Amino acid sequence: MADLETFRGETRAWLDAQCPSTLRGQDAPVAAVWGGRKWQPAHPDQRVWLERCAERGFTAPTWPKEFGGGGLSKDEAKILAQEMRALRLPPPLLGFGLTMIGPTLLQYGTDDQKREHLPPICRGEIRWCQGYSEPGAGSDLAGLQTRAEDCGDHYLLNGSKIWTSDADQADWIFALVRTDPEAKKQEGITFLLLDMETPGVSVSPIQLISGASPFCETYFENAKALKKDVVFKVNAGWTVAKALLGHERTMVAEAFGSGEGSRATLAERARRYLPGAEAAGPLPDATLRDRIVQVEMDTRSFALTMQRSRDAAKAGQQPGPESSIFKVVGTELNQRRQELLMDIAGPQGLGWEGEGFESDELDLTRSWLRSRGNTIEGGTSEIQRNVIAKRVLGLPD
Amino acid sequence: MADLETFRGETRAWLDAQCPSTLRGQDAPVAAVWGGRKWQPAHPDQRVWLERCAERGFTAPTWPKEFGGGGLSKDEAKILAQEMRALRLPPPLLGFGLTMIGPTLLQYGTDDQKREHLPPICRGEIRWCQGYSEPGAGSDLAGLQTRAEDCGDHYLLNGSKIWTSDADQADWIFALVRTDPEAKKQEGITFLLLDMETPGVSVSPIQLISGASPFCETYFENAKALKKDVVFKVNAGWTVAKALLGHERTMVAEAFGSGEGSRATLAERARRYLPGAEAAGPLPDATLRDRIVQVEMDTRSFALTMQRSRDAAKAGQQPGPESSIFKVVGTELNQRRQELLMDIAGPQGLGWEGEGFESDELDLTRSWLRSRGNTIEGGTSEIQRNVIAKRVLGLPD
Amino acid sequence: MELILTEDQELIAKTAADFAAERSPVARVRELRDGRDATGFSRDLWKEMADLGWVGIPFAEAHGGADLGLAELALVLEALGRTLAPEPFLSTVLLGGGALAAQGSAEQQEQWLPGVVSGDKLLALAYQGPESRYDLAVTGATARREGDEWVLDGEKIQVLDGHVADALLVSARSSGSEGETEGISLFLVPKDRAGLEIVRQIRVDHRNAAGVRLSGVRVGADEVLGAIDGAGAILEQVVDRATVGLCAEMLGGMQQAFDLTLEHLKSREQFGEVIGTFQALKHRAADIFIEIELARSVVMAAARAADEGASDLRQLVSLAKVRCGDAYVHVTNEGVQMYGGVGMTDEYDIGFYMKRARAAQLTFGDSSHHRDRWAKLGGY
Amino acid sequence: MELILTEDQELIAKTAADFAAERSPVARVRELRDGRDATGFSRDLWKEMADLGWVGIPFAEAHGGADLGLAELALVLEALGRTLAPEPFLSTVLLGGGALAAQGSAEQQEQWLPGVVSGDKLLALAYQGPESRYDLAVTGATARREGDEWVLDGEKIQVLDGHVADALLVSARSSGSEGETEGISLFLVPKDRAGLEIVRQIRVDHRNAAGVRLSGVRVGADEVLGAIDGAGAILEQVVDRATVGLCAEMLGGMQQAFDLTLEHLKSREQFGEVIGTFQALKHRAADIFIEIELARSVVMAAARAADEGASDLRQLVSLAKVRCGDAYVHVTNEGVQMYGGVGMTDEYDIGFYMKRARAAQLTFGDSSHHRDRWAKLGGY
Repeated sequence: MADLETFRGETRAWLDAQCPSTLRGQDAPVAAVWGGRKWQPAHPDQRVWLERCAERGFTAPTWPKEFGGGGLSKDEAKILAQEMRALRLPPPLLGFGLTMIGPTLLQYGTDDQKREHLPPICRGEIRWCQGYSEPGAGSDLAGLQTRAEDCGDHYLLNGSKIWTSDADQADWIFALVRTDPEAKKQEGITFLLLDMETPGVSVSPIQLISGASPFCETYFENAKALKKDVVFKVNAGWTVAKALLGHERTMVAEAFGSGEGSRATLAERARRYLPGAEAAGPLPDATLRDRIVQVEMDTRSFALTMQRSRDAAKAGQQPGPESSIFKVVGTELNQRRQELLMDIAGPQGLGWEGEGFESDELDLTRSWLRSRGNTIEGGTSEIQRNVIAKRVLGLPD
Repeated sequence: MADLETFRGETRAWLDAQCPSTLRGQDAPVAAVWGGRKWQPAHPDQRVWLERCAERGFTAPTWPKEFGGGGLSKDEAKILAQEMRALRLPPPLLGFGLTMIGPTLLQYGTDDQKREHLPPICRGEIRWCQGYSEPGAGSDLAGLQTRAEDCGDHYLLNGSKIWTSDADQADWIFALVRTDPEAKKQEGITFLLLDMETPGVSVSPIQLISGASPFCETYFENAKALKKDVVFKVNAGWTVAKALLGHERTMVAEAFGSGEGSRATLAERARRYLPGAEAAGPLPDATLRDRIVQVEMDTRSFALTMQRSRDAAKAGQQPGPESSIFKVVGTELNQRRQELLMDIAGPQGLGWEGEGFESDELDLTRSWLRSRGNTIEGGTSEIQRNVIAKRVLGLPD
Repeated sequence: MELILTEDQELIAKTAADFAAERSPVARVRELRDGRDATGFSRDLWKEMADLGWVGIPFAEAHGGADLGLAELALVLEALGRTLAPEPFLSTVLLGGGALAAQGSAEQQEQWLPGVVSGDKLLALAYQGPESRYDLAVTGATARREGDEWVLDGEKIQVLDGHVADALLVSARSSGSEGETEGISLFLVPKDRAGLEIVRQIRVDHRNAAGVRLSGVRVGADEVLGAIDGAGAILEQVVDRATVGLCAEMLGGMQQAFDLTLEHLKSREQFGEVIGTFQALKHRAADIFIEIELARSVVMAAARAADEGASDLRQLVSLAKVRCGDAYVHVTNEGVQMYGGVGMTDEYDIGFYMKRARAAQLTFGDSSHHRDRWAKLGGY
Repeated sequence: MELILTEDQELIAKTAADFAAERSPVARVRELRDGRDATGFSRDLWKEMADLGWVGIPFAEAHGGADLGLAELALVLEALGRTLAPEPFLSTVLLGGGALAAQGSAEQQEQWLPGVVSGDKLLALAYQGPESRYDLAVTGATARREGDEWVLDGEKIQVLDGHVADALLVSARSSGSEGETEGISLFLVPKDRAGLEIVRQIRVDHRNAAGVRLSGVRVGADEVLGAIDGAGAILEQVVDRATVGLCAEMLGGMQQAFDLTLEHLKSREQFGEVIGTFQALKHRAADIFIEIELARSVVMAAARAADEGASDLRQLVSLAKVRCGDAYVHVTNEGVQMYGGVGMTDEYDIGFYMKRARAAQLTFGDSSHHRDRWAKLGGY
């Protein structure tokens, strides 16, 4: 414990000294740092901060030092995060490299792969994207068709991937491809790494109903992938993918989880839009008020359930069955909140752009539309319910 | 048209003259007339009224005269019904004989069967019950197990039937039995008629969650059924059953359909139970008020949909797809109404018997419980939705 | 009232359905949007619709109309709702034209209605201000008498097709306080009148609307519609009729969204099976079917009640609005969900229906507003 | 607060679960009902529960109690809720005992609490009159001072276990008007006091309650609980704690009802398949599972908030009541539906849970009441 407190003191001092003042306070740039070859910092000090943190291993605190990480224990990493929050410092680097492919390579990669890929991730030099879903595949991920033909020392890739977030900004992709078309669906799949600058790789962004989006479609036309870039074993990609996918679902749920700080907002927003609701006291539209209560109550119930799961984890218990509900409950709750916000705003919720709408009203429209995708991406609500019925409740197929 | 008006005048005069005054007005007996060997009239004049109507064919107005019916046209029968309503006369006779087995025999019965069974039905001498469902069969009606073993001139029946309404009051039963255990499920079933006094037939009533019920379980132990009492053909009972079942579902829907006259009731009941709601003006509990509106609106929508179907039928059009929704919508709507009535009554809705509750409050509890069965009996809501998806929407199995 | 179609009505429905499919596919809406078309609909197509007699359906024969009812117009709107046609029926025929037909003087009607019926003139009703929400008695504008004239000031929002209307019918408070039905007047203001500022608004459903600012706009006594201070009740009647029209459009839209979804359920494969075999989706599809059948009945009833002047017309209008609004939103939300990822892309049509559903639900009063109205009309 | 069980708590839960399964199966409730048992629960079993220390959980060690919290009592109630045990925890421990522990004088506590803890004495709280609905400030009774004494008149309904209580704690209006929190007093009335008429009521859930009539009932100054006119706030706190206990019981009931239903889904065959293979039923089962998991979290939170005196206790109580009430009704309605015909028969247990669910939902305020309370506490 004494060691940890020493660590806390040193870390705090280092952070406070090293983080440029331009990145702190009111005027700090809002744009997050994703790194990569195409990255243009919103402010030059973002690069300074990134380099200093990378140098000390603070972009990937728990990774081994030899691969560019900080080699910190879990407790130390927690303290680092606490001190970052306390000082209100921006994260030096975000991205799929740190949260998805990095941990995957640590678990399944060869030493060569770790040495090649992890340090550039830690330094923010290479940005990664994910190539899982395919046009037409939908929830049936294992039915993927992108073909990798064995040509001796390399594979020839043909096919396309959809929902590849920020593929137009990324340098490398980790992708699932079919290496054995004869095998049973999940058994002929391989997990591959590929440089996006490889000839034959192209990207086009996807327009959503809510407008522009980070999603892309990524095409492979006779793109060469080297055999050394296979992760784990050929035709065993499903094992790697499952580990990674579980990780993604947890992240998605966390994103919808807290509802913190939003408690007053619904009622406040109602006061803004309901005639005669400026004063304190009960909102004049009693049924709208009741719907606000329902969303608030369910948000609180969900937050308490997430807390229950975290408390159990902290106490060293196995994750309980309650964790299987996070994705479906979190996303459907967010949709209900968005629908309610639309009903609260009334005609002012109908703006798309320009004249007659406040900018937060225009945001509202877009985020309502965007929220409809929450119950589709990262495993549809239908799939989630299938999984609960089968794995948790033991109902037969 | 002139003929019809003559008929109306004559009919009205006859009805007014023949219906005993004891059966009209405030003090008339409430008990309906189901007839049968065990029938004990609530008032002797019920028997007088039944006999007079049967004599004129008015218990089964549209059946042929030779079988005890009135031989009336559809238009004449409608006028008869209108005049009965106008004079507020009680129906002389009700029951499965008139509504279910009678029409079925008219369609599928032999002349001998019609001559044997229809006149006693018209005269209220024989009361019928239905033996379809079996313990353990549930929605899978065609999986029935009651065995009819061919013994030359008769069958030997073994098995049991459940949900046989009023079997303890009935004289005859029409039942589905398995005559060919080797055939595909629906192909080995025969539609049989059986006197309930046959040795080997016994009956025990079923206690429901809502208390005593008209339902019984009916047991057959080596009960002899004569071959002359097979309706239509051996092993073709499914054809007869389907015709009859369709008829039953329409009846069930009609029973929940109208919602007429109940419009004021929900709000009136709310005024009775909500403190401070005695005066006119908006009900003080705005969310309860909103739920009342929702049930009223859906009731009206349903009534209009039933009207649309009736109007189309009157205009000689085929029944539209909308008729497939009647059972499921009508029953679920009734359940919502009952749940709402419970919420309106609050603590006073919790009575089972005795002290501290008004008799209409006790009725409320029972009919709420009873309503839970509406979405199960006569084809569950799940089966109804399967049918809509398959037959109306064309979704594949 | 009989809830069936006559042979004449069947014919109108069929003609309109064929026209919508051939001349007005959803692709047209997409082109108008992507091309940032200044009008936002097709004047040529509008003229064609006028020539087919649809624009004139509810107007008197004296003005070139067909003197038919909402029952007939609803069939046209249902067909056009199937393909999201943005032509100005609500604004020009039911709102502006409806107010003129109900309350206009002989001269006013003669001046405007023949042009409306022929498809040459467009109208709009500026009835809601920034604070109105769904209360027609909150006008957002004032009218003050000066000699023989009236001077209008105030602000109006989301005036349907206000950016192209040749004249606006403007509600304004001439006496009393906002929120009171008494004291509202209606004025006919030509688009080029001094002090009138009209700015187009871009809505999520790609329908056309405008914000309107009135700054000392002067109108003559002959430009008052009906009695001064007496327009409150008229406004409700006019908007009620437009609401029935909107419900008919919604009925067509939800039916088409469901047809698209069903098609998807029957063709899309997942895990080696057509997804329409999955029972959970089947049951949800059955629920949607039920919603639409109920919606169809209430739309038919409300249109007929309007044509017959039924005493419970207002209840039926509120019933239709709640049923159609909730059903359209439900059907399209489910549609996007069942389409999955592609349903979220702009490339597929289903999203257009979802946007329109929400906008339609929040037009002329949302479900909560109309349930409250139903209860009030029922005395509780 | 931490939302996990300590090892001690795990042990309590396990002991209670075993006890409920072995000593208190649902069959017992059926027997008590069918035998028209005058007590309506088992005094012997109650004594056993007292000996196990459960009755004394929330009481001070000085009175023989364990000085533990609602978190622990909730575990016992959850276990007993699984088998619908009708023993008088709510009435004697949480309502009557709760009021005495919170406000009783040293003499009053000494007189009653040791007997309560040992399982020998039973209490009840008569807090609602025929017009109260869910408002604790409408008492249905009046208290008027006469010399050193108070005279009580009025009527109380559905006093839980009032038919066997050795003493009733009676709320009555001593000043002000019904509906006001100020001016309510609590009186301790022994069951044999003149003017007290107690008639058993038979409820749909086969739980025990009584109607109580007070006709000039005289109580001494030493039978007043706490301050005259000041019992309004206490009443709310006591009923809130009992509500948490009721929620724990509901949690156990819904879990058991779901377990029964799942068992049925896994064993019942239709059309040649186990019905649990049907996707529509699977998804509905998943929804029920979600409901129960959320309910479990809020019950744990509310019990801990009560033990820790958290500032948002009242919100959490209302949250728990709404979540548990709605979930229990939902789970049991679905249970009966999935059982099908047999679920409607008295022979199967699932119907007992449905009846209890509805009664519990309408006890201590229904969902609408508690949503309204949440909004009020949130200032909107």
